[in-house]
Amino acid sequence: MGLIQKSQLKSPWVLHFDCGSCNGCDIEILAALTPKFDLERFGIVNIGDPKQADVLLVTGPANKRNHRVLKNLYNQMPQPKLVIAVGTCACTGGVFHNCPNVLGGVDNVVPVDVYVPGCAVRPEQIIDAVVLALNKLAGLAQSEEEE
Amino acid sequence: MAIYGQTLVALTVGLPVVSGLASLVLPGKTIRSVLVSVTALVLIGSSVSLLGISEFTYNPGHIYETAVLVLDFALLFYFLYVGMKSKSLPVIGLSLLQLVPVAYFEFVLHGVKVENILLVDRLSVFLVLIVNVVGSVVVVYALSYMEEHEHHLQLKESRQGRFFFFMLLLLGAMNGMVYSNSLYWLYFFWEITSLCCYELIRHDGTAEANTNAVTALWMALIGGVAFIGTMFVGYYTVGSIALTKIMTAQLTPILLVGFAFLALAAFSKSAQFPFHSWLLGAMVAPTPVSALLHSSTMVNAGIYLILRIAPALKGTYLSLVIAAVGAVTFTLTAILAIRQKVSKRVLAFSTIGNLGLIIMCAGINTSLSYTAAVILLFFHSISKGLLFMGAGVVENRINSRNIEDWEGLIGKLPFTTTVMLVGMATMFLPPFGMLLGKWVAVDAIISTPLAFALPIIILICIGSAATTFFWGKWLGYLTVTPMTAQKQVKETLPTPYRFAMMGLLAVSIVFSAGAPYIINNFVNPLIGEAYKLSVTSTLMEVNTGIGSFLVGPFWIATVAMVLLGVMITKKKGGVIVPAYLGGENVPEKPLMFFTTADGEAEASVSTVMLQSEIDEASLNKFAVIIGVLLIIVMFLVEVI
Amino acid sequence: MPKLLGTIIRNLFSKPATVNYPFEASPLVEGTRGSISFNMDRCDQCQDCERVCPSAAIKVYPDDKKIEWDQFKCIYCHLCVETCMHKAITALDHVQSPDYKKSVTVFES
Amino acid sequence: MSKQTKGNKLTVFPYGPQHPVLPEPIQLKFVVDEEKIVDVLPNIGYVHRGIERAIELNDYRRNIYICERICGICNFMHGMAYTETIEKLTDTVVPVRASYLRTIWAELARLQSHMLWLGLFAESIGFESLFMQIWKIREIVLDLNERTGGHRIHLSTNRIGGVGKDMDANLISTYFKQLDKLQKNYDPIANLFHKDAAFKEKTQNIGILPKKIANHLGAVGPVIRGSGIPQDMRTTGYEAYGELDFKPITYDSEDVYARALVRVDETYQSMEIMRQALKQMPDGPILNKNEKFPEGTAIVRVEQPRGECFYYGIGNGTIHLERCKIRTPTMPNIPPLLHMLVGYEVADINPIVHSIDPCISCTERITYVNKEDA
Amino acid sequence: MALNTSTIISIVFLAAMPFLGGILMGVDRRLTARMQNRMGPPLIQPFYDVLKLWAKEPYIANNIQPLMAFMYLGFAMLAASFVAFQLDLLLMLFTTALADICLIVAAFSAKSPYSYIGGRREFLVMLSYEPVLLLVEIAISLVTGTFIIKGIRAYETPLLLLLPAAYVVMQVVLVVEMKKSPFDVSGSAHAHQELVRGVYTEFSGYTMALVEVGHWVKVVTMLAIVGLFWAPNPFIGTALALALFVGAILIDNVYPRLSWQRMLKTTWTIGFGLVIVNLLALSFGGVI
Ligand code: SF4
Ligand code: SF4
Ligand code: SF4
Ligand code: SF4
Ligand code: SF4
Ligand code: SF4
Ligand code: SF4
Ligand code: SF4
Repeated sequence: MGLIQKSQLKSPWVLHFDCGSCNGCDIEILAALTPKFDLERFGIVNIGDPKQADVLLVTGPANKRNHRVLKNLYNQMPQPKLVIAVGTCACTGGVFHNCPNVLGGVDNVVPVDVYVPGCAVRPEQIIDAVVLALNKLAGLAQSEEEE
Repeated sequence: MAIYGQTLVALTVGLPVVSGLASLVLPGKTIRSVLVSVTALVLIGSSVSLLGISEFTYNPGHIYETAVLVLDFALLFYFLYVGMKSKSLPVIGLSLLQLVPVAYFEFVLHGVKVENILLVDRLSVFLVLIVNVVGSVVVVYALSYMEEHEHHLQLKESRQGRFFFFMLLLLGAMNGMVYSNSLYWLYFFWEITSLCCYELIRHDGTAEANTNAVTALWMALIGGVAFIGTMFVGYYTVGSIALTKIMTAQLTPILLVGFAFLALAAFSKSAQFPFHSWLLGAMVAPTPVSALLHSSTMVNAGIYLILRIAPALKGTYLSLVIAAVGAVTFTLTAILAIRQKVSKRVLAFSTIGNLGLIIMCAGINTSLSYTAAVILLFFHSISKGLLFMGAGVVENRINSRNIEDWEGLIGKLPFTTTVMLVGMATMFLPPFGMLLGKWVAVDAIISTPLAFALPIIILICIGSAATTFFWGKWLGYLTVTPMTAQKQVKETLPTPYRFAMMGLLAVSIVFSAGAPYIINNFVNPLIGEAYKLSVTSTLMEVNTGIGSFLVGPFWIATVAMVLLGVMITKKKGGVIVPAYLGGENVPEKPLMFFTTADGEAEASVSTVMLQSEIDEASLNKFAVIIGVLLIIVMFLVEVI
Repeated sequence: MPKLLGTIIRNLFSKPATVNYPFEASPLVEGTRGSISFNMDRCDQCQDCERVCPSAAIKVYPDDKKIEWDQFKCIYCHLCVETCMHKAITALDHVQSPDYKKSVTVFES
Repeated sequence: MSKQTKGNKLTVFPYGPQHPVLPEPIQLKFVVDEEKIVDVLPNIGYVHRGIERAIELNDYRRNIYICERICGICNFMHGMAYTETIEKLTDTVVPVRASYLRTIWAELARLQSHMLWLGLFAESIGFESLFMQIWKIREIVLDLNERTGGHRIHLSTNRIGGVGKDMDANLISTYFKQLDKLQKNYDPIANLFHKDAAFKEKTQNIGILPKKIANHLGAVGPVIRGSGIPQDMRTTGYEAYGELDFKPITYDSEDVYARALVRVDETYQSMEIMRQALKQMPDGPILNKNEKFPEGTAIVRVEQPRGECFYYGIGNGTIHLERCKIRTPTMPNIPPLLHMLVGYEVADINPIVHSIDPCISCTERITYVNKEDA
Repeated sequence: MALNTSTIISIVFLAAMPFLGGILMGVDRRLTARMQNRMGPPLIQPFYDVLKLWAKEPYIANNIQPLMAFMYLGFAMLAASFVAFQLDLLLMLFTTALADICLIVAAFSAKSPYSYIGGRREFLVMLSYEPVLLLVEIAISLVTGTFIIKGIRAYETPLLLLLPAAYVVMQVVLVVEMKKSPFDVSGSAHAHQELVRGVYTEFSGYTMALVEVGHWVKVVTMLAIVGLFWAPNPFIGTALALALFVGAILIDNVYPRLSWQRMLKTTWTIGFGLVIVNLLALSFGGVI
């Protein structure tokens, strides 16, 4: 594995977007950054700027209003990028499945790499998800190398 | 040799006057263009030729002396007339204050007789070079500018003849002034520059132009009165009004008062506090006028005078006060410049500030500081000429002087803007000449006694940070362009514009890069006449003994860096993406975002002016008060 | 004096509060609402759970004696656990782990 | 030249819907002169899901869970308000012990919410270490949450007619222990909020909301209490509050600092109320099942961490509610927010916006009609 | 130019500066984490970040921006080389300003409100620390009689003993330069900002990497200047520099972000006040 690839795995900067969630998962994302869970161990920084982010953490179901924002943010992130759908409602719409303004999971709008079930998810699950996402990235890099 | 020199002197003084008169009389655009261009070329040529000449003094024919006398009185009466016509008490009073004493001095005392009326030495040649090279370029530039200007004003009848007459006359008068050794001649040419300035400011004939011109006139007349004061002092103490005599005489308090008068005259011309308002008011004139006034003529007259007398004042308190005036002016104008909206006002404040810096250096009056002053003067003239010309072009193109309208100019006027950007950089960034000058100045300050240097150090620290601030934010504002969509914009410019701007730009860059050469060949010989040399410069390096400025390596590194940067960024390339707008970007419209009720709004940026933090009115008041106080101190100092 | 200084310095010299998950296990709290599992031997396909489920994560196919549970739709409220009269649903204490794909767990007898 | 020197050119920029400081999607369009705020225009609707409609579509018993997820922060109180509404519509009497339990957990939620806010507020003013410190302590509360309801965020213990879980003696003593520990850790932080000079400088005299205007614009919760008006729904004595001893906390300085201090003091108040309630709580049943279908109208007002929350339900005797209208506290605080912002600096946006504790997920009241819908 | 030992040392030092900067940033993040009772990232995390950024898909705001980002790093390195080769201190300061201007022009040119306001604040940052730093440098050269670092290092008495106040002032300058609370007004490294990423908002991928490294170099340069306060023994000098470095991190962690007005006031009053007092004392003491 090249140095650059290693760096890509060691430094996932995240962009968090609340896509109409109930805040439950958002506060758990924030909690994951705090001393007890400390996502920065993995080099994760909540960067807040799509242009510098590698991982998009989406919470909440996509709805008819905010899907264009989600799309925009995704488009403003340079490759390689990953999307993690955090929480049941980001995966499928969950408890909001029959709300009239809800489109369902965020995968209706942007391609999702990792789904995290839970309502709200636990910080440990977020850590697991990031690890999974990075594995995927490593896999991608590997397969590119083989080509 | 001497004859050759005298011819050149006559040429530089006489030719502008003659061709000015010709342009006044002869009609037609082509004739005027040819006339002006040829004059410009000859002026540049003869001033460069003067470089090879060693110092000499001489008296022109008696007829010239008489002519000067007659013309001087004519001039004073004209000023009186202007004063009455515009009902301006200061002008009337100040003209009378000159008429009467001059008459007394001339007819009763017969004091104007001087051995060596003209003196051509290193300093005057240096000044002549600046005046003619930069001045000529500006005059050529004015050819295009005035066409457009009159087009904008929709004038029926061209008034350009008059305009170029005064422009050229101003050059001639400046040349005459720097050659003059007789205070009376100096005074005469001085008054002519005041006249030209007055006429040029009111050129457009608007009410505002007229009032500002009158203000400029009375402030300039203060200088005239001060000159007369010095003449009397000279006559009574030394018995001569030759500068050479006065300067070599034993310093007595009375003589110092005479020098104080000269300093006062210089302040008024160089728009130091409290006289800064005339230069700001002069903005109403067509831009080439500003370019000329600010860069090579007019304000430089004051600087010249200070530089001329400085060696005589070494170690006096008067010198310190002069430095204080300069330092205060430098700092306050830099702060004031931050909040200016009108492009030319920013430039004007910068001019006043830089003149302040030069005067401060002259006032500190060590070999090192004097060197700094000369370097600053040299590079300031070039850069300021360049900037004003650029500002003029922009003004005519976008029809506004408000720098808020300059946003992203680089997308609209790539050529002019690039010239402006480099021009601005030459004003305050390394490795350009102005910064070299400033750097020498700092070295100079710290090599003076602390008790005196400390206030000045603080003023300089603040002033130079503020300078960086106001230039930088303006420079940055020109580049505010989100996309390179308008990249294809081709700018068409008349040749004189292109020639003038490119010419000065090239001069500025080449001379900055060749600063050690300039210092060795122009500056140091000049310093050597009055001081012990303190700056040594080799091919690559300028060394003050306190620090060393590696001009060559710096330039090489900079150029290498730019090339490398272009290479790497070209190779990396990149996809241009719209700005971050919280995710609500409107597709295909780079600066729009969705807002309430799905409406589209445009993101915009303002300029940086700290308008609520800097209180211009009270700062201005403060400036005037401190200026007046310092001048009072300047006269009181001798008594102590 | 800034009021946080003491705490900051104390922190600097004490052990971090971080649980080094996933390299260390995270301490589990008793009674956590985790995943669920259906015991098809007990289930009699009454569909109560399907009816109460707030997010419609359960599908009971009485004919096939099959239950589909969508773990990516479930909000882990354990209402179904409470509701099932046959105690056919067990609450597990481990939480569902994330995955690359959404999937449905099928319970068949 | 007169033309050129008139007004300044202004900066216009959107703040959100994605913004690192305000993790929730709301957009404020700012117009600023250099850095002074001249105008603000809110743009909401990014979270609108259509919960009220979904409530009407669902079995009324299932709605507790969706109401809880109106917002994850005051989830317990939403569930509580919803069950209270249904209880009124079905004339169900809640057992006393259940009332006490609800009160305790509501205060636990307030504690959690305020600590969350204090941390976010610290972060928003660039005080990262304080944020970390507070959120570290907040884990104690989350831990209590998890021990109680099995989950860190969503307690999900409300049932129509009472609560679904009881507290045994063991848990109660854990509560006391943990509360003491919390308080011990929290004291230095509260001290900082009260005394730290830099903190005061950052928050004092900005975002002023005069008493009169607060009243006029209908501010609620800590916002109005920070302007000196002792408005607190808990004083109406719902659930067990009538039997507990507490007073609304107010500060008079009307600025961001006052709002922060209200919350700081309310965390102590919450701990106090919880201790009282834990001590006074009688034994008895916790659930009173009632299978009646809701009928009639009912209004419930509870005090959430952000202020008054209002539930209005209409039942028609079927399993579906006819209508359920919810007015959550952040919405009435938006107009005061706009008032607070104008005239201050860009640097003050963070503290001011956070001072109303914006919780956008419950704000989405304004009917937003999407083009695709219409 | 003869390639003697000292030149080689200078070149090596110059080349090592970005790496030193990266390590220091790693130390910074680690220490910050520990102060917040967290574990924090690995020490070489900043290098991971930069390498990753370098390899990202290049997104740019316009064609000026990448060049300016490169020039920022370039001029920062040039300024650093003045320190490495022990040349003129004053010129180093001016070159730093040049680098800053490049950064701001890059931020301005994107015409994004956030980066624009960030750039505006960056100017104010310059306005607040530049005159103070200039004054400190002038104080140093008033004592030692030269601006050339070699000359300053040759001065016998450790500067700290003569200019203790200037050393304290350097702490303030360093906080500003490192973009740490309370003066991280223009864009801060990790903490959240009302301006998103402030002056850095529109950088992405390799442009951000360039800017990041440029910032490291600037911090190391500044620390090297602090090191001059005990020139006779480079180890004590380094310790002094590191003390201020840790001090800056500590200050970062106990203060919220204050306004730029406050920043300006603080740096100017503390900066000018202390240095002037120090100089006057020296002048009465007859040292200068
Ligand atoms: S998954 Fe649950 S907790 Fe998370 S945002 Fe959705 S409703 Fe809230
Ligand atoms: S409620 Fe229980 S018994 Fe009924 S279908 Fe569900 S799992 Fe089976
Ligand atoms: S057990 Fe009762 S409630 Fe359940 S399906 Fe059978 S009859 Fe209906
Ligand atoms: S736990 Fe809740 S959401 Fe999940 S299946 Fe059971 S009832 Fe449905
Ligand atoms: S306004 Fe609130 S409660 Fe109503 S549907 Fe929207 S999110 Fe749900
Ligand atoms: S989109 Fe319109 S109709 Fe649908 S729930 Fe929202 S407001 Fe009601
Ligand atoms: S105010 Fe609303 S969104 Fe916020 S916590 Fe309370 S209920 Fe939830
Ligand atoms: S009758 Fe009512 S409860 Fe029964 S299925 Fe129809 S709508 Fe639902």
